[in-house]
Amino acid sequence: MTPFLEMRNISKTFPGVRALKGVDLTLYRGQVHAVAGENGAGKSTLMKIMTGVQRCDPGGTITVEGEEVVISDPVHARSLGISIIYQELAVVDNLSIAENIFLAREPVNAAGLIDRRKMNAAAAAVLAELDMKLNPAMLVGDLSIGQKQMVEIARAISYQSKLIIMDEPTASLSHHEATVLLRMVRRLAAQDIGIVYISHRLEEIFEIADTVTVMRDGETVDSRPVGEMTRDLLVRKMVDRELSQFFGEHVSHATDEVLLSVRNLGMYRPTHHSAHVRDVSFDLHRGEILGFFGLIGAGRTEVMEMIFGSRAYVGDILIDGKPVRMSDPSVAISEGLGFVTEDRKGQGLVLDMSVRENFSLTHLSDYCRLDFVDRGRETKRCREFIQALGIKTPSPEQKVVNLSGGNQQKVIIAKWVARKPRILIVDEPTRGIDVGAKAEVHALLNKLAAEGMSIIVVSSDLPEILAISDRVIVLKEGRITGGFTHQEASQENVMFAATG
Amino acid sequence: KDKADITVAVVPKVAVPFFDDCNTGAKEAADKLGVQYQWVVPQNTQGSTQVKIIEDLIARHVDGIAISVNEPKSVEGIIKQAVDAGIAVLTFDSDSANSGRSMYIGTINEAAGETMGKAMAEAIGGEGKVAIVTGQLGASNLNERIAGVKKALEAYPKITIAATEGTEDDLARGVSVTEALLRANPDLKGIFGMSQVGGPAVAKVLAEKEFSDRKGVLKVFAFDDLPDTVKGVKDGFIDGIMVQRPVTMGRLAVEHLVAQITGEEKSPADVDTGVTVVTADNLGSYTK
Amino acid sequence: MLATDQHETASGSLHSRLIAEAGKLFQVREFNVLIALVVVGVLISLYTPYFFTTNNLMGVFRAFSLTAIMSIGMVMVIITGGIDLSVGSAMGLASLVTALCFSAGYPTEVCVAAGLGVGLVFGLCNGLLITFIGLPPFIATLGTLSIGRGLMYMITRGVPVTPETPEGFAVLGQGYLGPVPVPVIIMVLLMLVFAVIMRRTRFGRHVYATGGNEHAARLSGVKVDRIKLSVYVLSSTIAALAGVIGFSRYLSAEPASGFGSELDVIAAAAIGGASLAGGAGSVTGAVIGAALVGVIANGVVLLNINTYAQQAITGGVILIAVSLDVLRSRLMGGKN
Amino acid sequence: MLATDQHETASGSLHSRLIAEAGKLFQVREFNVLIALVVVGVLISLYTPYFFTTNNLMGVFRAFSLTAIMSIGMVMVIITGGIDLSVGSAMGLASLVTALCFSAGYPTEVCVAAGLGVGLVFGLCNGLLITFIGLPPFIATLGTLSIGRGLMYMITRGVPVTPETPEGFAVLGQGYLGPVPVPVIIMVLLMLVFAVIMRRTRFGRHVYATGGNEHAARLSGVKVDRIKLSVYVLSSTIAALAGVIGFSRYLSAEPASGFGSELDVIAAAAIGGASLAGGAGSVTGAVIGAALVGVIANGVVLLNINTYAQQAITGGVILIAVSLDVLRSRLMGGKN
Ligand SMILES: Nc1ncnc2c1ncn2[C@@H]1O[C@H](COP(=O)(O)OP(=O)(O)OP(=O)(O)O)[C@@H](O)[C@H]1O
Ligand SMILES: Nc1ncnc2c1ncn2[C@@H]1O[C@H](COP(=O)(O)OP(=O)(O)OP(=O)(O)O)[C@@H](O)[C@H]1O
Ligand SMILES: [Mg+2]
Ligand SMILES: [Mg+2]
Repeated sequence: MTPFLEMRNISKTFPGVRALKGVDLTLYRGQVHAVAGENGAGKSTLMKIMTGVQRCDPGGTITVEGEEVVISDPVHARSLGISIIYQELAVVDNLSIAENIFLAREPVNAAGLIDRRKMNAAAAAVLAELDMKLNPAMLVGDLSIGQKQMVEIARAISYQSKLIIMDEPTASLSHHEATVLLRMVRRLAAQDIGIVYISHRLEEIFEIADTVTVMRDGETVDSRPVGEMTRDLLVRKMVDRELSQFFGEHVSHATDEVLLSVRNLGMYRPTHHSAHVRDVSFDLHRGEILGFFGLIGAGRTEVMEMIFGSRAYVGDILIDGKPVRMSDPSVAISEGLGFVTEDRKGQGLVLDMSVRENFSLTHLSDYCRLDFVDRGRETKRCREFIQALGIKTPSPEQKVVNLSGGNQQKVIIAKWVARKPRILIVDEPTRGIDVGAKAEVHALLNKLAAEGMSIIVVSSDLPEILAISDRVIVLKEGRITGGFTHQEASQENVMFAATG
Repeated sequence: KDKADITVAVVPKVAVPFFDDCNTGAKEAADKLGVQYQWVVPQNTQGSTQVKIIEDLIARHVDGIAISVNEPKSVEGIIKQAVDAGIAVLTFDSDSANSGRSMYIGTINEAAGETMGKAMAEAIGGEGKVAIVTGQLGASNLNERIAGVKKALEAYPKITIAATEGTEDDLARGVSVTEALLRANPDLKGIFGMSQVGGPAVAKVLAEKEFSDRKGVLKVFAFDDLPDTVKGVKDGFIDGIMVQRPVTMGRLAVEHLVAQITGEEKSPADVDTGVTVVTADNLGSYTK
Repeated sequence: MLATDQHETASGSLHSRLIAEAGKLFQVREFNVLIALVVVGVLISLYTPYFFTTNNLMGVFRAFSLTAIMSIGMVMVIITGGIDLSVGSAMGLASLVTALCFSAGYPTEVCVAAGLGVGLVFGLCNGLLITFIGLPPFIATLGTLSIGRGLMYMITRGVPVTPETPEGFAVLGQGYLGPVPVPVIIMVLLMLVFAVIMRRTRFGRHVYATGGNEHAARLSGVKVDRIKLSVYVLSSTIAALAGVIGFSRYLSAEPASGFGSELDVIAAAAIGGASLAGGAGSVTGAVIGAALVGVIANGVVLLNINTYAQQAITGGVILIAVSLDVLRSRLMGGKN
Repeated sequence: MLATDQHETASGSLHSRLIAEAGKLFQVREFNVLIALVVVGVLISLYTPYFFTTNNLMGVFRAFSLTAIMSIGMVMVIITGGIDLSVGSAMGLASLVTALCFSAGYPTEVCVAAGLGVGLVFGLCNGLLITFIGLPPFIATLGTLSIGRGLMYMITRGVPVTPETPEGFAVLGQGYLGPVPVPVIIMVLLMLVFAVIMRRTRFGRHVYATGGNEHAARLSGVKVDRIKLSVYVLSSTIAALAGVIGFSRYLSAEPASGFGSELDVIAAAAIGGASLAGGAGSVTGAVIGAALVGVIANGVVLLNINTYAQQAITGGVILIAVSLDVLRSRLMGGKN
């Protein structure tokens, strides 16, 4: 069998960073080729080179179907039969779902006008394949992150491609959507389409991949059929050191003291296309880790936004038994809340600012005397966190936009943990984070809880929720449909509450 | 000082046809006298812009400056400074009386306004509603003319000024303002065009079908002889224009400056260049 | 924005249904500005009988038609996230060049083509400076604005150009079709054409995509640079068309014509719902925005309001109109 | 921007090291505009001996100082992603109110305070319209611009106000400290103070964060509305200060003073590297931008260039200067 695409000796140097060092990769049609590696290993960069978003350093070659090519841009890549789902969402908020899926190849009628009906029907068909029930005429700006991700996926598979690259497609999907996607991937492979599959959810790799390539520090360290790979071996190849344990024995630090009570929380003026959050009530205890589970669009993020004051609500929120009107995030923050948002680019980071400036934004006054920032102390503290969370960056002065996705996520976690809030809400905290770092984040959350911090974890990763939560609350279509203690919670009953 | 080494600068208020005529007169005079000549047009009508220009001219060591002042008070200080630096300074067209300039050459705007007001009063038979269409609301020469008009109309208690409208010296705005004026005042007897835009604007409006019945009924007096204004007189839309003598002003300005620099003129005195009321009768025969 | 008042308010259901229905014709913002326009019109006609006459209305329409025409091009630029400060210069220079061609005795078609050609050149300069060199649109078009003005002064030395023109040419600016002035007809036609283009064609959607998320649009294969170049060329050429119509209307090319009009034109687009951040706005909205300003300007003269106060009133009415619009759409839900 | 040229180019190492060194003092963009400024200065002085004299240079500095002062406030607004069109009105009205107070015989301190108070009111209006009502900055400040102009006409009825002022007051605008005019000293002081504020304080950091990603800043606890309100108040108050200085310089409050200056002020900020999209820009850059425009205006008169061409030349030089800057930073790598 001749390979569809071969990359030889691919290197890429950014100012201060050598992201890739002579990488080789061979891809075949009809095969699922997984690429694994720690955050910042160079996976996304390799894919960007394959689709012409970035150009590799001189010396590297790319061969497609036996012919050497210089891929100039994504459109060129697509004409060669290569399409990609970017790790960082690349959707246009002010266009509809259908317009996004068919952007730059809209069907037109004889008069040269866009044939909306045809386009919407075609979009609906693609969405149906992915088991998404969304109106194709909806604006993408009104979708949740997970739904936007599905739109990206729909777009990529709607091209008549020979090779589809999926860079962490399931990072913001919950179990159900992920399952649908994996089924889709297998079906595509059966249609003689090649797939590159990047994911930090290792079980997915074992479920669907034919071959797995492991990258570390910009190099390929291993590549073999998945049958010859074990999970332990994969992890060892990725991180090059022994990981103690993924999920340690669960120890609860919850006390009886109620820190946060939410009563009959609901949306203020629900719009027709949003999950109608209503009657959400729960308590959060000091030192407790409270998990929130649900399918995408269940309304978990919205509940958290209401609690954090960034979304209008009806109902009551009590802190230490005192009612507080969360009219603005600054109110919530002064009440001791922190919020690691799920939308990195839109809500989490000021992309054009440095790691240091993003890091300190939540607690800048810690470094201030008379409003003057002591940059020395700021940098020192930032370095500590870079060290502690293993953030891969040449220096604290690097702009966050230049970090890899997982490392950006770590910056967001760092900026909130450094503030030491009493209540920390983390929405999809380990999205896009590699296995090693994931274990470290879990350990960090446990440690914070042990120190008396209360934590709400929203995650679509069911094993994660089950492993670290003292209690699990399940949301479905805006309502609480289940509550379980750590002991009660199991894959089956939690999933049943979320879907049933 | 040798004449070829003398540099005189002339600064108008802004780029409009009136000053182009001044430039013509001034340049001719400079060429004839054999002195170097600089024409510096401000980019806007604010007093501060002219102050900057005079500063630049002082730095350039010119020998004489003639200026048409946009705002009298704001240039006082800098003109004194120029005079102290040994530069001959005079004003033309628009004065700054307390600045220490040697002389003023030009129209007395208030007097011109009075002439205009009297002409209008006679044309409409001493009674009725009239309106004023002016240019920039802040322009001092226009305000002096308006004051003159009002002074003249004091003698005619049956004449009322129905409205005063600004046009920012923009023809399009002038036209739409005039249209609205005529619609809102069906009984309007006369319009004063105080700035160069007034004449063409009114003429164009009266040429429209909607207002064809107002032609001849509505008496129009305007300022300055722009081609369109002259055409308006020819076509019978405009009854009279106040024509100043910009070419003369420019010529006199340079001549007096050079005379002062060479020391020929010892005690300069103001010169009133006057206005001519141009009507269909004397249309081909006036001088500027 | 964060809600100031977070309690449910039962807004009249009839009202909201009406709005929803109208929304199919107009986007909400346009609709609200249209309401503001109607309210201002009714208020004026309560106090003067002269406002609501065919003659006056047509006069008003003609008076704001040039601004409205220019705002059609401008709004497309703004939707891509850009700005075109040079429209006034393009308009003025186009009218001047047309006039000069007439002076030189060329036939009407040549003169009009030369005028429009000026717009094309402006647009290409702006577009290339922005896409090829990578200048920020504000700087690029500020530069061409200054150069255009400078050229006009250099050519005219402040003296208007008023050539003789053949009979037929004046129809463009002064003619009527029934009671409707020709410039108004041109404005309406352009509005309809570009409204359809922006909503229904690939080009239009790509303009929105470029302003919404340039990076994503580019990755999807939208030829972003070509789109940008096109909108600047369109904007300048439409402005030049306005210049030619203006010249035909007044048969005089003023050396200062169009100066400062960029602010009016941008304001029309912004009042009609265009966001300077890009991605939002509409052609019909821009025209309605120009209409609102035009009606106010007419009203203050008809009502014989002190000229000195006119600008203050215009400013105040715009603020109130847009504030009501913003407040209403905030009350009607929306996000934080 | 996706890179057009993505191959690394070995730019002269000495040059890049020099730039890197200077970068500690200035950001690159500022540095490049500074170079442009120096080049233009040298070119002018090659052709005229009068440019490089203390008197002339100080005159030039004083001439652009008011624009530069206003651009310091403006650039902060622009960094938050906003725009302030009302600076010219704030400046003009402040100078008028100061003059009126002198006419009424109040002591100097009261008159100056009243002038600055005008700025405060302007800023509060702008800020509240933008944060509380949620108007787009362009519309809000366009409204206050018109209202301000209207008020000036209403108050002055077109006649400049020229009161007698006590001896000491004129120092503000006309005085010297050694060879340096007082307005220039004020400009430099303000520049230094605000440069430090923007780079070193929490407030400055929050201003940049607000413009960089308002949503993320708000969610990180930045009181975005308060920041916005502050920059609009600062911008208007600084503009009012410019108005007071201007009045002290000319001792005449003109009805049209400050009109149209918003474009000059925004241009200065933009030439100095501010991005109208927000998040980028600097106080020193804005002042250098104002200087560039001021030096060109001076050069045109000194070199006896056809003044009708002045605007065209200014436009051309700005385009060239910023283009070179953009091209250079693109060549030097930067981002893709
Ligand atoms: N534009 C850029 N400028 C500078 N450095 C960059 C840029 N893009 C990527 N990098 C660096 O290159 C390295 C590889 O990044 P890449 O995004 O390929 O990692 P990744 O393997 O996809 O990681 P993740 O799992 O977190 O997504 C990182 O260290 C990153 O900081
Ligand atoms: N800004 C918004 N405006 C309108 N609707 C929204 C908005 N954001 C989210 N929604 C809708 O609200 C619903 C709930 O979204 P939310 O993000 O809270 O879900 P979630 O449970 O967190 O799921 P996800 O995993 O996708 O984040 C979705 O159906 C989405 O369409
Ligand atoms: Mg990645
Ligand atoms: Mg969510």
